[in-house]
Amino acid sequence: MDGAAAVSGSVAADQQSEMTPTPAPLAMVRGAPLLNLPVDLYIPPDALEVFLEAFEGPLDLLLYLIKRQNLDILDIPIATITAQYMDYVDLMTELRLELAAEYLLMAALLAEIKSRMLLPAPAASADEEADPRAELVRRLQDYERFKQAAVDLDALPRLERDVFAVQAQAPFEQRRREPPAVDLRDLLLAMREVLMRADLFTHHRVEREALSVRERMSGLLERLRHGDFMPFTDLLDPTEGRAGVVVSVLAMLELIKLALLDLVQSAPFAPIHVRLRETSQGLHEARADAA
Amino acid sequence: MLLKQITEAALAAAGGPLSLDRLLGLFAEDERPTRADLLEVIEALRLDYADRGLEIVEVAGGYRIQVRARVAPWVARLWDERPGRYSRALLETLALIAYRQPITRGEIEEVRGVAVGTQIVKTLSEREWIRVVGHRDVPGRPALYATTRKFLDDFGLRSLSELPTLAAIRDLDKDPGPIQPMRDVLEMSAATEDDPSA
Amino acid sequence: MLLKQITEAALAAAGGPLSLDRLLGLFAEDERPTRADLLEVIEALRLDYADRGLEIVEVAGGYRIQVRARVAPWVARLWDERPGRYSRALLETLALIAYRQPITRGEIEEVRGVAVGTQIVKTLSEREWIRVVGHRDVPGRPALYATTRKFLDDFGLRSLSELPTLAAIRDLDKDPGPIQPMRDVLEMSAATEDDPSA
Repeated sequence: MDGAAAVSGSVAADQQSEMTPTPAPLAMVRGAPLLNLPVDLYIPPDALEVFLEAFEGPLDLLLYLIKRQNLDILDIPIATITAQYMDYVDLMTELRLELAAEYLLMAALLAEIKSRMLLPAPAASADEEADPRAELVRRLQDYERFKQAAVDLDALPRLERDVFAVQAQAPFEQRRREPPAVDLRDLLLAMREVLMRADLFTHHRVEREALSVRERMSGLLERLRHGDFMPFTDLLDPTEGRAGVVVSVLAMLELIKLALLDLVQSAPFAPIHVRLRETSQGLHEARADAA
Repeated sequence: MLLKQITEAALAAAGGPLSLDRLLGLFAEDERPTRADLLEVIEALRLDYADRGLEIVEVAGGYRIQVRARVAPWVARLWDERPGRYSRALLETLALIAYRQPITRGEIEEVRGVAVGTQIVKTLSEREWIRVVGHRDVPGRPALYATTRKFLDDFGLRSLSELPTLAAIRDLDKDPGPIQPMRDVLEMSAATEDDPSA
Repeated sequence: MLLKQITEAALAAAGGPLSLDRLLGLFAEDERPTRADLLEVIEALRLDYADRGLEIVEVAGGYRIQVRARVAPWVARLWDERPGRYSRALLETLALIAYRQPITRGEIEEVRGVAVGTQIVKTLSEREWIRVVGHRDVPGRPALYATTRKFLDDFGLRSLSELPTLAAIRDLDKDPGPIQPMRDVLEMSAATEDDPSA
């Protein structure tokens, strides 16, 4: 029964209040309690917009739906919840709220769970893990605890908001300034930083020059047009740097995948040779394929 | 001896927490107190402060003199601007980093079920509450985030083990029994030990 | 009443002098003390502080809490102790000069991708780690920088050939381990141009 009745001494007063119950806030929206959220979706659109912005994602919305109805998270009536969830998603779409892909993904997941729940349970199965809701329940609980952790964290006394550190005027004597100490490792790490960044720059330049694999594929086909074997290494130009070589090799692999090239090696560790595959259906078509 | 006066003045002037080592470093070798002496002095100061508007607290970075909560509401009026409130998204992200560190952005998104905005990570980094402590050895080498000592200092914590306890997860297949604290908090200490910050 | 505690806490946390008016402004109208009350409280605090490492003084902007001259020499070491750090830009510049000397500022900028501040070159010269060894024979005749004997001394090197190879640097990670020294400085240029190990 009503918990308040047990606590209160005045039965009459309680019955009175039961006649006109004060609804508990359904949610806090920007600090203000949200009291009326009709279950049948009759919601003033403006209010809904504000309301929906208060959700931090599909898990948050689902949690809200569950909590609102005082449902046990371990025993979610999946069909009902799915229907309600879909109603909200529809509304969001209707109101042209930007609907993150995550919401749709969750809708699909709910639908899948629902359909699996409809299947007859395997006979004599004591395997609780088979509950199609298990994974969702775990995620909901995991999210819920961090949602709470965030609230707890925010409640901690925080420097500059609740806590103020003392800052007495310091002596303004001449402060000695020792030059900073540096050891060799600092210097080497700095050099490493430069090298790594230089690598990135090289990469950038490559991109700007549009050294695309496609382009290189065409180039290779052009060079191999005569149909003779060419040494693999001749097709790589070291002056292009690492990135250039990588693009060439990628282009070759791509052409091999398209069955346009043959790679031949006469013995282990012997030079590799490359040529156009004779059975390929002619350069013209091949290029169309590659493009 | 001026030990007590020096200690108080240094704590008051530092503008942030001071570790015992830092305090000991203020003294020339031949006049340096022992750690025990210093701790005794800090304890004596703490008692001196009992009835005052200030208090000495210990946080991760050491000892700090701060305004007592009782009078903080008045002192807060010194500053016109109230510090902005952080969004739920930011706080949830921070909570996940605090309890699950080291953690990648992808892992945070997995738990929260939504993308984590770049701005959030930037704000937390600029606040020096989080930092990149490495990269996960998977494709894309995503950054691993952890909280900093400044995070602990700013939230008045001596270590991560002082974070509020996380709620437990109940299993579908078991009766909802007594709630047990999760291991997460205990596992975290290792991540903070080697904090080289500041 | 908390008047004394609030006054002390406000003076201590303000980070600068507070006028009487500002102190009075901390109180709501119905609880606001008179100026006389406030002055009396400040005087009482001043007496409380008589034996301490801090003192309350009146300056142009009002009242402030400051470190007493008697203990200032110790407290000042708070800032001495804090070892400054060179910027990454400075270290990168120095590293490039060490490995690619003689080198012009323009060449350094080309590799680093950003301008090299005059201050950096000045600091490195003042520290006597680099010096001008000549000028490149191109328009503008830019200075060519090289490292000095003092650079070697300060970094514990007997000669430049003891600098690790660039390949070894790339594999550096945070944990200090043995660094393979270069056999020959001359190899450096080749290694940089087209590092096959990368």
